[in-house]
Amino acid sequence: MKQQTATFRFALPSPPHWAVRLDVAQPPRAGQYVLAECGGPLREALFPADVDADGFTALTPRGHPITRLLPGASVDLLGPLGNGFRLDRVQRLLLIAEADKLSVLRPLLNAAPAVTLVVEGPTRARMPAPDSLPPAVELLLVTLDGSVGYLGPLESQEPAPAGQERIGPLLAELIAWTEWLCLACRRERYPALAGLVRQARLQPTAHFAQALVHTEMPCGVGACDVCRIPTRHGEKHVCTDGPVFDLLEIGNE
Amino acid sequence: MKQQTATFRFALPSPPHWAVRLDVAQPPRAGQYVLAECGGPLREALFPADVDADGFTALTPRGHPITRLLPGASVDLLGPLGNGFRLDRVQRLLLIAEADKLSVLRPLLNAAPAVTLVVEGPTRARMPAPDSLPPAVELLLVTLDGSVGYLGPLESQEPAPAGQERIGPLLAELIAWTEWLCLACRRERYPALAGLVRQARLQPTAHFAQALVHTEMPCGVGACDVCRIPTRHGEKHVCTDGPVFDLLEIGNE
Amino acid sequence: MIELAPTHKYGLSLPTPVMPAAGVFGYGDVYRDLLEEGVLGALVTNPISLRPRNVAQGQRILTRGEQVLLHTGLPNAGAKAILRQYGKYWERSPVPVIPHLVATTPAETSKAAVLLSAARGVGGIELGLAENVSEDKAVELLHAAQDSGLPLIVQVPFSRVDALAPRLVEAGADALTLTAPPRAVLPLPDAPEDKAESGTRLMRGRLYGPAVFPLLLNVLARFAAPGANQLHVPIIACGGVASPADALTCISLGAAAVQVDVLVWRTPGVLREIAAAFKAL
Amino acid sequence: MIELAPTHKYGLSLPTPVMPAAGVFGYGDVYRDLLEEGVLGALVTNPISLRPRNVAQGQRILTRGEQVLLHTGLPNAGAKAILRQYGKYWERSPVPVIPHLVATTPAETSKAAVLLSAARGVGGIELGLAENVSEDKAVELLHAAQDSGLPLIVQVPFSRVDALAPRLVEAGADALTLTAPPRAVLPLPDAPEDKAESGTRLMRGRLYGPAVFPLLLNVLARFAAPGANQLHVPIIACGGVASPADALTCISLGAAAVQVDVLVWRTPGVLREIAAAFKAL
Ligand SMILES: Cc1cc2nc3c(=O)[nH]c(=O)nc-3n(C[C@H](O)[C@H](O)[C@H](O)COP(=O)(O)OP(=O)(O)OC[C@H]3O[C@@H](n4cnc5c(N)ncnc54)[C@H](O)[C@@H]3O)c2cc1C
Ligand SMILES: Cc1cc2nc3c(=O)[nH]c(=O)nc-3n(C[C@H](O)[C@H](O)[C@H](O)COP(=O)(O)OP(=O)(O)OC[C@H]3O[C@@H](n4cnc5c(N)ncnc54)[C@H](O)[C@@H]3O)c2cc1C
Ligand SMILES: Cc1cc2nc3c(=O)[nH]c(=O)nc-3n(C[C@H](O)[C@H](O)[C@H](O)COP(=O)(O)O)c2cc1C
Ligand SMILES: Cc1cc2nc3c(=O)[nH]c(=O)nc-3n(C[C@H](O)[C@H](O)[C@H](O)COP(=O)(O)O)c2cc1C
Ligand code: FES
Ligand code: FES
Repeated sequence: MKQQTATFRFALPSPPHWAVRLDVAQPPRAGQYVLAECGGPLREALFPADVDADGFTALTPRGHPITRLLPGASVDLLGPLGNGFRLDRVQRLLLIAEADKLSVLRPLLNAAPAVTLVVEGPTRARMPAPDSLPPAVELLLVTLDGSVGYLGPLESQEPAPAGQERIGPLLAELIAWTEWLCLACRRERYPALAGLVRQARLQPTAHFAQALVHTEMPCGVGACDVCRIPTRHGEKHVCTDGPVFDLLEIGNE
Repeated sequence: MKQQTATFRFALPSPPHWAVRLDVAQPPRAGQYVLAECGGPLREALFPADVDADGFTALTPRGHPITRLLPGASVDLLGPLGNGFRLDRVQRLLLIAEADKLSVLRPLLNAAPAVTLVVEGPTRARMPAPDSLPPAVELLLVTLDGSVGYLGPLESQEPAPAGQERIGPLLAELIAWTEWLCLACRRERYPALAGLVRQARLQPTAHFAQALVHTEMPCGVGACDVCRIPTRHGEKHVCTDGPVFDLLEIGNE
Repeated sequence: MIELAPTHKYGLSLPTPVMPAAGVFGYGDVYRDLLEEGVLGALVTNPISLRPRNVAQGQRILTRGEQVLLHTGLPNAGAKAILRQYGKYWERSPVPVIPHLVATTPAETSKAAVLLSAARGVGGIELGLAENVSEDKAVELLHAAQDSGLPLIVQVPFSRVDALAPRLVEAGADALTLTAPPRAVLPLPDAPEDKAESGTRLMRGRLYGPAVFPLLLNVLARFAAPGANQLHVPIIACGGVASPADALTCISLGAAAVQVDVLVWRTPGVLREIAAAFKAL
Repeated sequence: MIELAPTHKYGLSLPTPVMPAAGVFGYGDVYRDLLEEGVLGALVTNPISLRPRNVAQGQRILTRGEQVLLHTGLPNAGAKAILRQYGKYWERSPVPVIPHLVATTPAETSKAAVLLSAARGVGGIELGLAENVSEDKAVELLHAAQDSGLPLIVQVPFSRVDALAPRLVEAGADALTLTAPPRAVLPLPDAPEDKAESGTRLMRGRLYGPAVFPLLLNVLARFAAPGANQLHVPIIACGGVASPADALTCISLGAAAVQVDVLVWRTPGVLREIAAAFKAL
């Protein structure tokens, strides 16, 4: 962990987000983050949606303070911070994201020869544009209103109404199929999702399922205690112990 | 008094100031001002240094919040506010300013066929650039360190050291010569300057000498009482009773 | 209609629960070109004392970030002169006028209160107390102001709500304004000439700005909120209210009405917006 | 050297009068990559209680403009676990470690104070009090913490300085931290799902940010300033200090040292800048 100066290149609309490009010597890896000084009383956490040798692109909400910078501006960063996703020699990769949290998984879309991405969202309009994904990725959609794809939520055990289908059985197959599982959902979802993993795989290896936890992280270094969450091994700091945790550690508090 | 929307055209360095151009339907006249919304908790008072039918130019300190706007931005203005300078069919006009307050008199530099401008400042480097003044204006410089022109302060009665000269006698002549006198100095100076006027002219007409008072003016409408100053006729509001006052009314409290 | 003095024989009812805070709106007519009639629920005036007060010496206003520090000395022409100048205007006011009365001595406070209550259009009086007033003195001043016979609102200093609010209600205040601005201190910017001088020059005054709002909400949560209100009189919220949403938050925390302070100078229209939000409820 | 406990048998002397406020710096080692040794005058830890405390439920932080509202629940692993984890680090600390002790009951406070004082490197204890603690209870808790035998600093809640500070000094506090952050309340941003729910959801917590600084200076002007200091113990200024100039203003108002709060998270280097400004004096 250290302090670096990045160069802000641009912020462009990338609905429903803005794409923000920063050039920096040590970019964060997938699931890691930086804390950027953007003029407010606290720093802003930025997760990479795309990383290369010269820097990274983050997807931020519209109106995010960093989108107000002028191209060429210097940005003071703390980081890269935290533990990202760790994937070794992976052939088959399963990704599960809520639609508005998908961006943190985007750096993994090319991480394996066979990638399956399950996206859950409230409705069809909130699903990612297919052309924003690499063509090789197999995309499965789940909507809470059934407007496209399977009927959500992901973990529902209830029978689907006529003409609609749940993803449950397929998801169990995918979890059995994949070598690694990476998730980006609200933290409250993880216990139920951990339950799916335990049902589908009897003895998952440590870190088989890696879940990114979103919380406010004012300091990023374990100083402020704002980001503490309960885990199977006591309270942990999302900022330093995470943001990527073993799903089975945080899925069963 | 009313609320209008101006268009910010540009802010350009005009050492030691920045020149800020606003287009607006009803620009303030010389000695009047507008209160501009620039993002801070209070509005900022802007006095015109140059006025035309389409708007006005104000000279602001470097780093003034309005200089951070982008060309074309809309600016919410209250005003024109206050009483400016009032000059009727004037042939001979005398202007007296401290160097850092000269900008508020600039709209008067062409107000008469014969204009004499006396500028007092701490030292030569703070004097206005001669090419920033109309060629017809007669410029007299007074410096507190004697580095150029007469030795200040303006109202000093003490004999000058060898090789230097006071402006006192000439100033008395100019006050006798002029039809109107307009001043822009710190308020503490006005009692002594009023004394000069009384010495040079026995029965000055009302408003012969018009002095602009600088104070903070948060509201501009007489509501906040921040700008109250003592006058011969009790306390007055600089924002609504001024900012231009009869020198003899505020010069002798 | 909002009733601010439900147990008073005259009552004090307002068409809408929004008004300027004392010290930000003058005595009533200066915003006539910017705000149409009928926007306000009441007109709280600038501070008025029996005798004329001059403006404070030295720095009167200082901003730092979003904060505004103010020290005016509560200048005013005195109750009689103000009545002469504004009495006619108050008479025609479509909403109750609430003169803000500067509590000095009990005798002066009584005299000024009686004078002001004689003016048509005056519907109640708001009493302003010094930050360090003793509890007994505060009650004495309240009784003096009650000589007016009108509904009496007391604006309670920020740091003294715990000690003063219950005493004032017990002593008969019809309503409380919570709170007067907190006292604060800031260093004055160095004048170049002063660099040599030893020590920091300071400005003392009252703190305004958006940061006061979370402090106000804490006071409301403790003293006004449904369930927590031990005071049993209407509470007028005052301090950093900056939007219709802020005003509604105050009401949901038990306030009967809100005052808007220095934001009025920057954005007079905020009073209109808040009034409209209340009308839409 | 600054002496924070001049009448205590051990004393508590600091190489430079700047330190983090409780709750912003962890237990000592997390800023090692960003701040070199020797910058701080002392290391004030995050709050420590005898028994482990869990993190608060619900929203823990909210910003609004320049303001930061914080409610963590003072989570910590408990005195014993913290000693196990950080005791070695504290032992090697070049500056005194000042654990911030959460005052719960007198018995627990005494136990925790004694435990912490056994650690090498610990030079004094800072005691944190609940906002609504009674005066007698505060004195009782102070006496309990004195069982440590070490110099004792008490951090006084913002709204309680008048009532508590003199009592605590009389009861033997070696120094006071003025102040703990003010309590404040803000509405939570509406979650889209919640629009239908009636009422405003609120967050209660401690207020941080630059607006606290003018409030701090007012406290210092009343309690610490040369001439005004009736307390006769060293005062540590805490609240919104944002620059070397701010720190020097506190010192000119009678503070013996300053604590920097949430600004450390955004700009850890501010501690270095302030220390450098003091060195240059
Ligand atoms: C030792 C001492 C010496 C003083 N000497 C002088 C002096 O020489 N000249 C002088 O003028 N004063 C003097 N004062 C009074 C004081 O300094 C201020 O003039 C007076 O308190 C008003 O100042 P202020 O604007 O900061 O208002 P505050 O002092 O903050 O006002 C006092 C109270 O008035 C109430 N109030 C209600 N409405 C308003 C409003 N609209 N505006 C302001 N306050 C309002 C508030 O509750 C506030 O707490 C002195 C006070 C002390 C303690
Ligand atoms: C009715 C009631 C019910 C409660 N229920 C619960 C509960 O269920 N769970 C729970 O965890 N708590 C509970 N609490 C306690 C309370 O809500 C907070 O958990 C506790 O006060 C800490 O919250 P906070 O972070 O806002 O700190 P504060 O409440 O603001 O902290 C209290 C004091 O600690 C001192 N302090 C010193 N240093 C620090 C620091 N670094 N950080 C924070 N404070 C510091 C301050 O002086 C401050 O005034 C309850 C309190 C009450 C009154
Ligand atoms: C509205 C108002 C005006 C005040 N004006 C003055 C003042 O002009 N001069 C002064 O010394 N104190 C003034 N104060 C401050 C208090 O009167 C001052 O603290 C006083 O000395 C307290 O003593 P007391 O309780 O005997 O009135 C004023 C306070 C208030 C609320
Ligand atoms: C450091 C600290 C921690 C606190 N923790 C709790 C807590 O966990 N639960 C609680 O109800 N109150 C907590 N409080 C708040 C007070 O303990 C609470 O107001 C208490 O009920 C007051 O009663 P008392 O004076 O008898 O202690 C805490 C206060 C402080 C200063
Ligand atoms: S973000 Fe501060 S402890 Fe994790
Ligand atoms: S600026 Fe407010 S009264 Fe003059």
